[in-house]
Amino acid sequence: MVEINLNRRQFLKLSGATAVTLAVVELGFNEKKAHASTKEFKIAKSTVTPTICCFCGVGCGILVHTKDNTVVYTEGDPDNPINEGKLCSKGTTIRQLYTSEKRIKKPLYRAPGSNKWEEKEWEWMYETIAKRTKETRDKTFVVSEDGMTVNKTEAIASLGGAALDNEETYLLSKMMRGLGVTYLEHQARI
Amino acid sequence: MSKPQKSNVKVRRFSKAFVWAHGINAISFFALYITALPMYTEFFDWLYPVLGGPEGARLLHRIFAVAFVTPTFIWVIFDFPGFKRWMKELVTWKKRDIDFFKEVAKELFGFKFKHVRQSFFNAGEKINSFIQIFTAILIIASGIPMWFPEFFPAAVVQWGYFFHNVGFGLAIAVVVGHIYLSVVHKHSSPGYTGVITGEVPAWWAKGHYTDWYDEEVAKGNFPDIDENGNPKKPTSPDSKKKKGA
Amino acid sequence: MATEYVKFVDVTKCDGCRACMVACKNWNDLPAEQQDFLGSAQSHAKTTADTWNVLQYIEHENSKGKLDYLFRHSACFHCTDAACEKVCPENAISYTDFGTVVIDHEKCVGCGYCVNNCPFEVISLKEYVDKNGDKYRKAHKCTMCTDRLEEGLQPACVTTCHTGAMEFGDKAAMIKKAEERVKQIKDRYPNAMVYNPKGVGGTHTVYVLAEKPSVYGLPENPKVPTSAVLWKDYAQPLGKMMIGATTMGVIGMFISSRIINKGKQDEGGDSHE
Amino acid sequence: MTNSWNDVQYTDCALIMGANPAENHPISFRWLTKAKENGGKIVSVDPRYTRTSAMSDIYASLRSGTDIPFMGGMIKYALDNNLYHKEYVAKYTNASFIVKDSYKFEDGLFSGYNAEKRAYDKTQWAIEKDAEGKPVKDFTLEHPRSVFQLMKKHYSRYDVDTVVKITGTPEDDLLKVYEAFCATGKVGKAGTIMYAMGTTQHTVGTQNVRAFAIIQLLLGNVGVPGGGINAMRGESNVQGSTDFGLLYGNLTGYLNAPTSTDKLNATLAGHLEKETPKTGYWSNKPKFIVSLLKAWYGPNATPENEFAYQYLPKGNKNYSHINLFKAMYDGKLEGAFLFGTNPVVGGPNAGKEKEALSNLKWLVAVDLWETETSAFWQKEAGSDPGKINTEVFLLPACSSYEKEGSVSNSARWMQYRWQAIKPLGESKADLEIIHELATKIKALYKNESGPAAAPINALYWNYGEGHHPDIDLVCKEINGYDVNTGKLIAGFGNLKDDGSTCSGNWIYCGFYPEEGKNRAKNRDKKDTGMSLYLNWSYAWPMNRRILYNRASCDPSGVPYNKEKAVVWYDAAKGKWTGVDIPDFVATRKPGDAGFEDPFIMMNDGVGGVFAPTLNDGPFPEHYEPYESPAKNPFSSQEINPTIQLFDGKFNERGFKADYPIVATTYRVSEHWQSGTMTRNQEWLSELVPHMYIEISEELAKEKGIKNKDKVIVSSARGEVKAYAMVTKRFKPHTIDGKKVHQIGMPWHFGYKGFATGDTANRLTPHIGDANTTIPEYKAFLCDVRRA
Repeated sequence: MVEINLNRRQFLKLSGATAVTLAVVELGFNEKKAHASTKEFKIAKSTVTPTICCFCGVGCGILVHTKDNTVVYTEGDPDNPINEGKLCSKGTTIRQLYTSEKRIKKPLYRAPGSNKWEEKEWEWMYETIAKRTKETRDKTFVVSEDGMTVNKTEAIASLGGAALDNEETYLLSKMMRGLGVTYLEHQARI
Repeated sequence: MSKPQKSNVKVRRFSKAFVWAHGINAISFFALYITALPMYTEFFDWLYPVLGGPEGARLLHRIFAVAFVTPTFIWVIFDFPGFKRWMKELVTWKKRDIDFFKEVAKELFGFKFKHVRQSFFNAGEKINSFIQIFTAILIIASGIPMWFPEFFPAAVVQWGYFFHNVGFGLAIAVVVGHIYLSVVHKHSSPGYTGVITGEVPAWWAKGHYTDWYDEEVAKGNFPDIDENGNPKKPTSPDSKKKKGA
Repeated sequence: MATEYVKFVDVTKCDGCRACMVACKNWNDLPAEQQDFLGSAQSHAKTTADTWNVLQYIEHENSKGKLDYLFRHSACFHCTDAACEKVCPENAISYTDFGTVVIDHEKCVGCGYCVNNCPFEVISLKEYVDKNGDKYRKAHKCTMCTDRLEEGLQPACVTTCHTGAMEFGDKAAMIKKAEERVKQIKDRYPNAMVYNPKGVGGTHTVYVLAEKPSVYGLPENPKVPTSAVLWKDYAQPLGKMMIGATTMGVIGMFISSRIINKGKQDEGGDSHE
Repeated sequence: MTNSWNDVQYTDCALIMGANPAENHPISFRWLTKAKENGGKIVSVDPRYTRTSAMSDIYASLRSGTDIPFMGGMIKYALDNNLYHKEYVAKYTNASFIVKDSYKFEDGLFSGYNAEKRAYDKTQWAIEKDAEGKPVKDFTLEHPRSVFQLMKKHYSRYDVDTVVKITGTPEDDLLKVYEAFCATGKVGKAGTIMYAMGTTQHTVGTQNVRAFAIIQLLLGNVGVPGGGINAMRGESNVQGSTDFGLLYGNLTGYLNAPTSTDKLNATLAGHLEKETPKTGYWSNKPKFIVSLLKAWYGPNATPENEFAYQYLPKGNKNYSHINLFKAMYDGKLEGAFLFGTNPVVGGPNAGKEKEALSNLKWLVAVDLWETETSAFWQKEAGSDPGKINTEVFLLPACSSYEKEGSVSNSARWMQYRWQAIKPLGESKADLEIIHELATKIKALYKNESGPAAAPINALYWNYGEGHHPDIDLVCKEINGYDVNTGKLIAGFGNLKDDGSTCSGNWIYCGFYPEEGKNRAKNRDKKDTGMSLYLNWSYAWPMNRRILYNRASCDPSGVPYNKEKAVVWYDAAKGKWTGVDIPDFVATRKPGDAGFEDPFIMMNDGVGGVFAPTLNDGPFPEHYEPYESPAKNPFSSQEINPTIQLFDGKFNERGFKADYPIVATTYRVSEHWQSGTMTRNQEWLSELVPHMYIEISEELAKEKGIKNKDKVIVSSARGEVKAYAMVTKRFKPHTIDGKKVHQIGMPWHFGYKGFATGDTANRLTPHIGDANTTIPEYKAFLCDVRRA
């Protein structure tokens, strides 16, 4: 799990609010709460996990606040030297990657000629895809070309992966080369 | 009571149109007043639940605001002569109007007083009318930008709040007095009935609006009456006099 | 009061990324609003009940005839002398010890007085529908994340600003910084100025503007509307007094006439029944 | 990036060209703002006055597709005015090398051109070698065939008058840029060039970058803090995914994928011979290749079977994006896997890419959302579902913080992301999806033998028993370990070519040097000097933060700028030291061979002013975009003579007569790439909800278009509807005396999500760069009219 020591106190200080914190203590605000706060402090009991922004190549650190099985807030990671707790509009909003109603939550299948998606089980999807891959691969596999062993299929393409983790791109690259795929491309090209 | 009984003879003082206009005006005014109170000062916040919350109060206030604008039109359309007379009276000021105030002050505090001869409206009513007209215009004119701020420059809306407030304060002050006189003040109470039925006791009309009464008598509309309101001679058949209940 | 804090916005450092807009929505859980195309990069014409700060984008031809692409984070100014607070009939708007101006939604009745009296037009009403399907309204605006201030955190918008265009700190220090910054950038922006209008007693959002306030659609000399001052400081107390006085007068008349009349047994004047 | 984001603050001048970091890499402006505060200048060169331009000290406009004239003029300016860093140029670059006399340049063509093949015989540009095979040099740089003199001659044609005639840049602005940036040629000064797709997405994209490289070498700006050539990556892990070989031509770590076009590749030995240079760090290549084969094929890779080399697929052509879709369009592809990509919005000539999809038998899309691509068969996409027989499998992936793993940013920092929450609904990590698919496919082949089964059966797939693979095992395999003892390898210097070590990606070898020490997870935020943060995450190679940092010191090893020193030679200790990890052999002493050669990854140890390996010439030369409104003033070669042409319906070409307006595409802050990730989020959709084009007041007036009007943009490929944003930030250019208009538009939109709009890429052409085949999104022709 997370190997960082990011308890809440530390986090507060890191947000650059040290001076304010002190002043607040002096003023004793607990007695005289401002009117704005009528509910519990939003991130009072949230779990904080550091991540790296999934958008551009700057690699800003983000803290994800989770509570009650949902994401309640996302903000810049003050520890990360690249962004020092700052973010742009996209980084700030990654909370909605989880909360957006548009997320697909079940595997979807579209049969040939059909005009709709059908929900399917993962296992069925995996097995059917594996079958299709094998059928196409077996049918189109080229063992040798002009006397040279080439072990490839030029009938299957793999596209994308610039937003995957390194470990994922590694496995993807390995799997595709292992299958003999030559049409292997991702967003660096486009 | 040792005094002789007053006569039941009534004369028509107000047209139906005026009665309606006045009624609508009065009711909507009070409705506006009540619905505005909690907005005027948080002292009256307890009224919100009664009025259906701020939204209910706001809605009612707007409904009555429309109602409040209608009486003038009712009067003008259905009793133009009455309206014209009112206007004429308002611009007619004589010494008797000044004298009226001297006596009224005495009366209000229970001192001995005498009736100064007045025409259709006494000087007090005329003053009341003036202030009411003024405040009504103020309130209505300022209320429009408050209601539709999106169509007015901010400054107009902002001044609207001020004038609405001023109008409100003035109107309340005048209305409180007006009502006191009509409802509570016993010397004026026939006027209160009059503004609801349109008819008042002849003796009361003669006492309070002597000039007007005499004028109507001269025209043959009203019976000539004695102190106690009993006719001095038979009235003409086409008079508007009616038998009281 | 101990230290007074202000949000210092140096628009000449802003690069218009709009993180402040999203950070605000994220922290305050504000929903998105469908927006029309406005003909520029700007998303909202002005702040709304669900969008408490708006990044302005202004293409301005400067005095040298060159194009300046100006940005401004616009939000509630948190005036020291706040018109909204003055006109609120419910005392729902108040000052906190941080100098921020906040709306208590328990008290707000949605009358909109604050909306129409704010010299900066930053307050808006939001319509809600309750359980019974009835509609009601509440006024909304930036809170300067007062809930965060109470916990020792800075406002969400300031926390996320990456160019340092926004800072939150001690009022005197921030104003000094602003003044120094204006000196630095006078060559580049001859009309640069500190915007901390005195007409509203100074604000708790202090700007360094690159241009005259009017370029940003800001009033040059904003103040609590005179109408609001007359209304709240004169007309309303007077009105209350008048209601009181009239009421007292009527009661006085009633009582006095009763007493005198009782004594005189209807001797004076005509008796009317 | 050769340097890092934080390093930008040390620059004396940042030239931002072909990029708009204020809008597309906003946090970079945290450091650019610091640079400004430190007295640095920011220069923005862009056809459009962007938010980056607004933040800059100097702005210069140019017509899209004229970067080489702009930079060529700067090279000439630096040379003419003696502003280049003389020692650096002489010692650290190949400017002193003598080129064979077969090298010629005439009317836009270098020697060795074959018009039929549209290719050069590059041997004609070779460097003269001495008996030992070392380059012949002239440190005086005066030899007429020295690279320096050839360069000088080449760019003598790029005089200011000709440059402004073709770029449309106001001369004043042009000279201001030249002056400001060339000032960094002074010893001890640093200038950085920050670029992105505005540079690369041209038919001369690679040469645009080469032009940057040349000027940076001339000014001595490579390898120094505050300097470098910094490609700002558009995706969180486009760096990593490229490092890990998700492009057809590369295996992991930039090892070339073997092709069947070279007979040497028939055997591993031949392949190694072909790939391995005699000098430079790449001489260690066999260790990396064999270790990779050991990682992929495990125990099945033995010395006897050439470490399973033969199982690697060998291609024989260009398989890049455009060619891939051409093959699909021609019905040559049966199946495709898409991992978080949306070519129906993001691909060039996207209308055709969508059409091509219906030729697939099956399509697997792994995504968080339903994309325009996975839904290409729907009515809303303009398709007739009944006629499309493609089977589509849409697998729900989880977001980046619903799983764990590392990403590598532009600065090569490999940062770990921890799992914050369980995947939403039934969505899964791509790691698990890939693992399950591989496992299932392998299972189908388990009982088969035969030529097709052998490679897949030999693939070593051992990441634990569960459905979810053990990511730690994956990390260890990437780093590499001793296959006999399982001990992790401390760094790629320890890799072997005898099959005793494995390493899935040699450049990453060292990130996991010992058990329990995955350095991607390092979170010590202490500044270890010069804002390099050596203990925060891990940067390949070997945690070096500034590539070629040896070049920040003079030949004797003393930093050119002592205030901003990052590495230096410590005579007392007899080795290189500093606040960065020396990108050099640390033990090399004065007098040792190569002590004065800072570019260890280059075969000759020096920076390449002259690049005889590129397809379109050793020096950048201007050619007009595939679709251009102007004539090339430099030669009769209108377009890049070496680009691959795609004819017919797949790629209609437009000409000036019908489409007189230059168009370009770009991104906005609030949306990302094809918009899938952002148009499905409400807060971002709210900020930029509509497709629009930016158009100058002048063009708007000519066309009778008012701000906020709906307009139609048309190109030879298609039409899109959009709002018109009439702006002062676009100005027409005067090109060769004529007014040429340019418009621009974001390419994020499609019909799915909260923010919808027409797809700009329906307009863009299927034409690519001569080296990378990256599509020319940034300069094409169009017309505009009111809708």
